[in-house]
Amino acid sequence: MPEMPQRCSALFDAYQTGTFGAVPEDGPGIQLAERRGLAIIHLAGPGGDENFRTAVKGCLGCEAPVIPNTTATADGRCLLWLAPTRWLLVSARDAPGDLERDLSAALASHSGAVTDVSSGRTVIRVTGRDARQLLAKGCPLDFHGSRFKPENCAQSILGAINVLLHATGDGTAIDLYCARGFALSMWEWLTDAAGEFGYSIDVAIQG
Amino acid sequence: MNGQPFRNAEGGIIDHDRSLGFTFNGRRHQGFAGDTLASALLASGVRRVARSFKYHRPRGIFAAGEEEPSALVQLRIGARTEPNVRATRVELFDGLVANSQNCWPSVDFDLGAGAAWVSRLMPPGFYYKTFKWPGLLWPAYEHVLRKLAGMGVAPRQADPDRYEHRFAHCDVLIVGGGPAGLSAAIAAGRAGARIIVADDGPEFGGSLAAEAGPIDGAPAREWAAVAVAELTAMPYVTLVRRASVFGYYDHNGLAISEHVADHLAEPLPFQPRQRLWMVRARQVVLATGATERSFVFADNDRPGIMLASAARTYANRFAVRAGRRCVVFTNNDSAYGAAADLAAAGIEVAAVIDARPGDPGPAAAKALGTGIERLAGHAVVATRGGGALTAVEVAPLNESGDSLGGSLRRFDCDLLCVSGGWNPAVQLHAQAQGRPVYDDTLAAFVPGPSVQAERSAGSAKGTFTLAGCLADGMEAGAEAARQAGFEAAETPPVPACEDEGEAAPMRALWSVPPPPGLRRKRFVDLQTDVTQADVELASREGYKSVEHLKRYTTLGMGTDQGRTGNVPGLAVLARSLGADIPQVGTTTFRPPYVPVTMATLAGREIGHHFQPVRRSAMHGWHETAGAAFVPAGLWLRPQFYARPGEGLWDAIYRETVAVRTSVGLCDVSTLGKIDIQGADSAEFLNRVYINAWSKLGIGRCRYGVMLREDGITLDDGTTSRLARNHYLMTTTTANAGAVMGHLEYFLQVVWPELDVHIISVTEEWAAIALAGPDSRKVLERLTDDIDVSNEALPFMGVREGTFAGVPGRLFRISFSGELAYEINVPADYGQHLWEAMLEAGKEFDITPYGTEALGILRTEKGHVVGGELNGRTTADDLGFGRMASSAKEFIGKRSLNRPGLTDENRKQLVGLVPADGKTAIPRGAQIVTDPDQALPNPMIGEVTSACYSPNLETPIGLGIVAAGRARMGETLYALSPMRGKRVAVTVTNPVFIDPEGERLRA
Amino acid sequence: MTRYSIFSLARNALSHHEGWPEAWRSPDPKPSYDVIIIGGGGHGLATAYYLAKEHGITNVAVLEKGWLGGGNTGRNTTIVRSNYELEPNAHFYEHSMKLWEGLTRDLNFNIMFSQRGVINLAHSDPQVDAYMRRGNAMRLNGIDAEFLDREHVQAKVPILDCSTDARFPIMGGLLQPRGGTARHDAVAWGYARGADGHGIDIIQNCEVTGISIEDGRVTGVATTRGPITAKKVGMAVAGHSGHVAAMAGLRLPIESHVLQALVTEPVKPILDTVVTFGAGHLYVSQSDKGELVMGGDIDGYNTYTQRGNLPIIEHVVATAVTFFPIFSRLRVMRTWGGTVDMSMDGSPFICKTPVDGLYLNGGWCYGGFKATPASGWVFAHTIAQDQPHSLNQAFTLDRFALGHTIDEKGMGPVPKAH
Amino acid sequence: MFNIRCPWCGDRPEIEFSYGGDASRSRPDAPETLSDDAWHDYVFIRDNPAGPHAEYWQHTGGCRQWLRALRNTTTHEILATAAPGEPLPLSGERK
Ligand SMILES: Cc1cc2nc3c(=O)[nH]c(=O)nc-3n(C[C@H](O)[C@H](O)[C@H](O)COP(=O)(O)OP(=O)(O)OC[C@H]3O[C@@H](n4cnc5c(N)ncnc54)[C@H](O)[C@@H]3O)c2cc1C
Ligand SMILES: NC(=O)c1ccc[n+]([C@@H]2O[C@H](COP(=O)([O-])OP(=O)(O)OC[C@H]3O[C@@H](n4cnc5c(N)ncnc54)[C@H](O)[C@@H]3O)[C@@H](O)[C@H]2O)c1
Ligand SMILES: Cc1cc2nc3c(=O)[nH]c(=O)nc-3n(C[C@H](O)[C@H](O)[C@H](O)COP(=O)(O)O)c2cc1C
Ligand SMILES: [Zn+2]
Repeated sequence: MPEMPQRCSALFDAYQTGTFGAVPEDGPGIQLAERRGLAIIHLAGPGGDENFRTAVKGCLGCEAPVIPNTTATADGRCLLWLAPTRWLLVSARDAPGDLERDLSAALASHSGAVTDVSSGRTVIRVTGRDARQLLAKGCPLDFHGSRFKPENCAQSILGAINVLLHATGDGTAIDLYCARGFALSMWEWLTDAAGEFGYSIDVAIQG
Repeated sequence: MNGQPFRNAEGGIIDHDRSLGFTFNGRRHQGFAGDTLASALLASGVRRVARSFKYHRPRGIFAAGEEEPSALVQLRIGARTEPNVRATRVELFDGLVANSQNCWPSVDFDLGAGAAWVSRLMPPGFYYKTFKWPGLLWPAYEHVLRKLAGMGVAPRQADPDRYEHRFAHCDVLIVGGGPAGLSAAIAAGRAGARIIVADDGPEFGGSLAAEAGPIDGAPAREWAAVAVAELTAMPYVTLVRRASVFGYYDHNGLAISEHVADHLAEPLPFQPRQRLWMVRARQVVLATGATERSFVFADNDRPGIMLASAARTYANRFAVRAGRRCVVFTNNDSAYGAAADLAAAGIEVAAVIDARPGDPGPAAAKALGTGIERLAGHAVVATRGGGALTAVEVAPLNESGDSLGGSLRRFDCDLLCVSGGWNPAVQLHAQAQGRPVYDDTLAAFVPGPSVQAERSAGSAKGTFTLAGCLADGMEAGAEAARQAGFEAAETPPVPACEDEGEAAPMRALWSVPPPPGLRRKRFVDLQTDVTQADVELASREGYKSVEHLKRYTTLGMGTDQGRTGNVPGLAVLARSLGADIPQVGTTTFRPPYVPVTMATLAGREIGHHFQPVRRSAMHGWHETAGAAFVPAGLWLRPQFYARPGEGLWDAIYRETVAVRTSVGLCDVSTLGKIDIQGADSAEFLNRVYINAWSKLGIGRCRYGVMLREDGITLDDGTTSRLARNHYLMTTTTANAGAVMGHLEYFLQVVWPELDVHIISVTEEWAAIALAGPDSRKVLERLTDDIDVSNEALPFMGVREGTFAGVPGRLFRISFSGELAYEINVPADYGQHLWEAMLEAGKEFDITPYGTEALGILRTEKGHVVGGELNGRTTADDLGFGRMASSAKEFIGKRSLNRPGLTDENRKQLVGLVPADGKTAIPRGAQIVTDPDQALPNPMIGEVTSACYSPNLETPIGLGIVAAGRARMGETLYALSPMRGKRVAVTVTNPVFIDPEGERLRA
Repeated sequence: MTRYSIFSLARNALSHHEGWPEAWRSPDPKPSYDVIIIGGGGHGLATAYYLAKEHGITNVAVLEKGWLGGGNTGRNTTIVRSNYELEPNAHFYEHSMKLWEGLTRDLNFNIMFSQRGVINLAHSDPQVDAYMRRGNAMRLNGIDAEFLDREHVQAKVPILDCSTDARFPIMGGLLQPRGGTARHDAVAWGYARGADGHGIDIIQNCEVTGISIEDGRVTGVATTRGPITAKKVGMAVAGHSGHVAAMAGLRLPIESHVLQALVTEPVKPILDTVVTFGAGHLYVSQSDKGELVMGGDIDGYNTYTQRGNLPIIEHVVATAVTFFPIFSRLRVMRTWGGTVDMSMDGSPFICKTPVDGLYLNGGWCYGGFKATPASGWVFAHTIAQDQPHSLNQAFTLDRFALGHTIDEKGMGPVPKAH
Repeated sequence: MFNIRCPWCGDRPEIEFSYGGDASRSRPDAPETLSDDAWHDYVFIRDNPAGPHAEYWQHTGGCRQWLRALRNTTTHEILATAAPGEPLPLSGERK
């Protein structure tokens, strides 16, 4: 039997690094990069149940946040709040299958569901001084620093596409998650919208 | 200055050193940077600019801003041409080209003006009363009428420019950047509120650019510049220029159209031409100013008649004399300031005609001090001139304003400045559900109590002094900030202004009676050519409601939405009804406050980006393989893969036959996939589907049908049991979203006690159907960890395993009716697997097939899709009646006992074959028993699917036919009069191929 | 009633139009009528007109809470067609079409009925099939219908983007040549004038606030202008059906939603056909005055505000610019909304109610303007005879209980989906 | 362009939500025991009030949770929102 092949991003064919658009003197206002090779696991379960949360933490080292639109990160793993009973687990250091298996095992005695969706999501990181301006072109969230804070997440829409947004780190980079099937449309949307600010497409981030 | 005879050498805020060339009606002219098209035309001495909508009367420039009703031009040429543009809003750029519209052959000699000759025949309502005989001729009349109407022309080419949208949020949105708006911004900004200030002009300051006295001892413009500098330095302040707030929606949602690049010959690369802002504001300050209005008098529409404030703006802001000799006609003090400024600018002011019998206020002193003659208690009653104004006739007015006394006096002049009072711009307040109230002193509507979190300030509120506007603004800004949560917001001190003194009261005067015997048009609404006589006629004929008046006469229905015409219209109506203006009321204020291009509203979601495209993981391969695509919801699916030289049907039949004779593969990733987990999953499925699920074994799958609550079929698909409490449901592509929402509703709202978690995994899995007698052989080459023998993996079995090195799931299900499988792998490996399958199937001549072949295959097998699942069929209609479990409850079951649903005459699924065995059954045909019956011919059924079956080598079809199952063997007729077709068909079993299912179990 | 004719026009032109009489009177309500019609929209006024004309019943009042024609009649996109697939709708709307064709003369009032054709565009093969099925049903019901393939669509509407690589390519269209538009306000005015000419009282600014019932039989109404008794009462209040019916204790299979429309600034003729779309929501025509008149989808929730919101307008306009690229630079001049009575199957009700002498006309969704003449005609019949005409016998309230819904779109009891 | 307060995500614009209709009624626990009339009323009949209206929405452009809102149909004021199982303040609900 053949080797396990490489994962292929939905943006593979369209992805071309370089600098584009109306670039001002002080450089492009936007940087775009795809995050590849992530393990992305959908976790469902009773968020209000202390035991459940303990089991999650025990397995991942990371708390399942109960406050809507917040995230918790530990050790390269991040849990993003999706709904009172749902989270998205994102890890740059695990293989999807392993993570799914470990978590399922840890939660075997709990109500809940662990579902690998690593292939089903495309993740694009948007950074740069005009990042929030760019997103405001199609997303109705308030991107003001006091509203969409570092390590906040939110599900909303961008243009006509459902997205999950995550203000990572100090909030200067925003990760956009969309369904794989819409990835190319979203990419076209972003690159077209970014033209006004000047933008660069950087080498894809592994993890 | 040669080309600009009406330009002063100095003054204004134009750049006298930067001259710009432009073309109007084919003639070259010069203007300066900072000009509008209107100011440049006036500077050049161009008077006649347009022809009116209905009577094609010559019209000139009437205003200096957004309210312009007359000077509408066709701006630019080619793909960027734009009709009905107000010359007063066009910032001049070098090379600008504009033309008069609604005239032929030219604005000076317009054949359309012939309409004026028959205008006596054409009062409002004329069309309703005529063109009825002979009836057939209306279309011919209509054809001619349409050509006469319509003003400018649409572009002929697609728009080369780009348009953007953006969402924005703020504590306080300030609409208008005049003295009131700027002071509101300063107050709110100093309090630390996040604010947006939008003004529709190219720079802030509003009317300060044209008319105000000093503020804090310096020219008002300088105060504005200092204010803007202070605001610019505040981090939380956004100033937007050339930005019209046009819509005030629910929950303080406001829309702005920003003209980013309209002042340029063309936008810079990547620069949008216009941008739509959708703002959510906690608080709003409306500092939108006020619009001056005119009077109704005979021939009050000639070029050369202009609002006094507009003439003043041209003089002060643009250093343009709007005429050589002018008469000012007013009923209030504000025009005296204009008269003084006009005189200072070098226009001879022949007289001020003041409708008020008494003395004006102190503001008049400056003008009268220069020796300008003032006629008190007089009115302009008529005007003279051909294409432009040459003189006015003036007469004394009696006390009630309804008759003239004394003799006419004539003043030669080429400019008549009118000032009939001011209308606060209450439109946005009214859009926000406020109800403007009539103020007798101002003779105008002012904002009433607010419904949303909004307040007006400055002249928008009816405060007409500069000091008052500044004070209003400061107060409103501070108040808005406090309401938005900045409780410590203070009202800044109001800067010092000149004491304007107490204004003398205005005299509410709307229309001036004509001199005896003079029957000339007296316009109420210049843009729609509605006259006083029209209004009176309408009310006489019973169109007395202001809304009827509007619709009968078209008053206020023009591109300016009656900015200058509405209130005079109401006044005339009120008088003819013997009522007060407040009793008559206003018509409804609606968005947009200023016209907004369709492109701006549409943004970037047009053309190919009209809706996002959803693509499967194998999309790239399909594209490279030259597939034709077909939209399926947002997905694009391969329809067929034509080989070079192959026709469409050749390709489709080749693909179909390949599946039945060897093996094919098809991208079925678009089917909805829902992961279901939890202890109550089986119970959940029991409630959702009509059939029973408790006994489905692990590793098995089952076909299910679900209903809507009204008992009609919602969707169908297979659901597999992957583990004890783990299922995977599939839905049709079309209904995937609806089914997901439906299931979530029941889980979250109706049965929250069920321990079930569902999530859509449609996007996670690439799904490939492998179908045909050789499919197992191909499969064997792809996987070595699953025993795919018939015994180990029988029909409707499910296994997990590895395929071409990729972990995935294998379902032995069949849509085509052949021995078939469906493989799911994580989408990132979809293309890899697809290519591996092609490779593995090479020796069996494996053939990719598209939706067309898929459609034929499933029709041959009698499987139902959209045409059959049409939202009107029950499970029983489709032959699934026996699947429905009587032992359990399920969604929709309770509706099934309704008589209409149990009627034995319902349309049931049947197969159809041509009686002659060869004639194609027309798609979309209706089914009748007697093709020759006179119309209406009762239809007992319809063809829901039809195709040629290359496998059976005969046309086949599916249909739903009344009591169809009892009609096996009957001959009926499929009629398609739309295609001129009529085919005798025999009713058969809907499963044409392998009814016993031997192939798929092989 | 003065007849409008060439002669009356000429005569009045000579007297500077000062002699035109009122098109209708503004009487005070009488204490009692044989029939009261609630709602002075097109349907109510047409009902009154036909009660007099066809059934000789003239002791009738039409009670309108605002100004006549100010409801949906005064705010619709004026499209008239009879391109229905299901039998009850097809026959009813075709009857309406025939009445439209003679209406200008019948009313002696030019309602500017303009049969410029209505095209429904298809963007996929299944949609082509569906339109084909509908067109064939129309033809077999004796209604005109044609199928245009892409080239013919392009020839008929040259400004359409018919390119094959469009996001939603145009595969063809169902054309009803006799479809078109009519001047909406004129329809209300023409019927009002006609009814008034038969002595019927049209009473504006008179809101019905209660419906009196004794022993299961209607006896009259309470209004803002006092109580009025009547032997029979017909409700024709469209978007307000729910709360007017509630005055009689009835609950209906209707939700009120807002449908928005817009007009652009006028331009010289560019579109001579009514065009509707199968991808996205849009229908568009160009009025005789030159504006493009457009409508789209309902906002999708219960409301009585008649306002509407921006996102739906954006979508309508984006659809328009996508299919008519040359619309891009034209400007929207006004947007507005109307409260539409969305029924559970998308088809109307013209029927008796459980209360004797009380009749219902409603459930028009966003398509009742074209029904106006036939709706009035059969409603008058139903009221006069106390039984439905064969053309409206399917439009009953009990069709849901009986399972005889008339669901053209097949969307089920989800009003926002019809 | 109104905002709906998602009980979880907070104020979000209407465009993120899908309408689910009248929420003053709730699905009968045991439809099979219901009279035909009562079931018909549940499936097909609506109060359609002009004023406060209890209604379902799903936050489809967000957390995908269903919620109930009390909204005035004559002003679009949202008087309250609540998770499906929670009482809807101010609604005077029947159940
Ligand atoms: C934007 C829009 C576009 C449309 N486009 C089309 C189209 O293109 N083609 C088409 O065929 N249809 C269209 N329609 C639908 C069509 O306008 C309506 O179905 C039709 O006009 C209904 O007429 P009506 O007489 O029943 O109702 P209305 O004209 O609404 O009349 C009902 C009247 O009842 C009055 N009323 C309500 N309550 C009371 C009370 N308590 N007492 C007294 N009076 C009361 C109202 O004030 C109103 O005047 C559209 C609707 C809208 C809103
Ligand atoms: N003498 C009089 O009778 C009289 C009458 C009226 C006004 N005035 C003078 O005019 C000034 C009025 O000041 P103000 O601040 O109230 O008004 P303003 O006219 O100076 O400023 C209003 C500004 O708002 C802008 N605007 C209006 N609607 C807008 C919209 N929807 N979107 C974006 N921008 C919009 C206008 O273009 C303008 O720039 C004062 O100086 C006052 O004395 C005098
Ligand atoms: C077919 C049609 C054409 C219209 N054309 C215009 C128009 O040319 N100018 C205009 O201002 N409004 C036009 N309107 C809109 C009306 O002004 C008005 O907004 C609509 O009748 C709803 O009434 P309301 O806004 O008073 O509530 C038109 C409306 C319809 C139905
Ligand atoms: Zn939410």
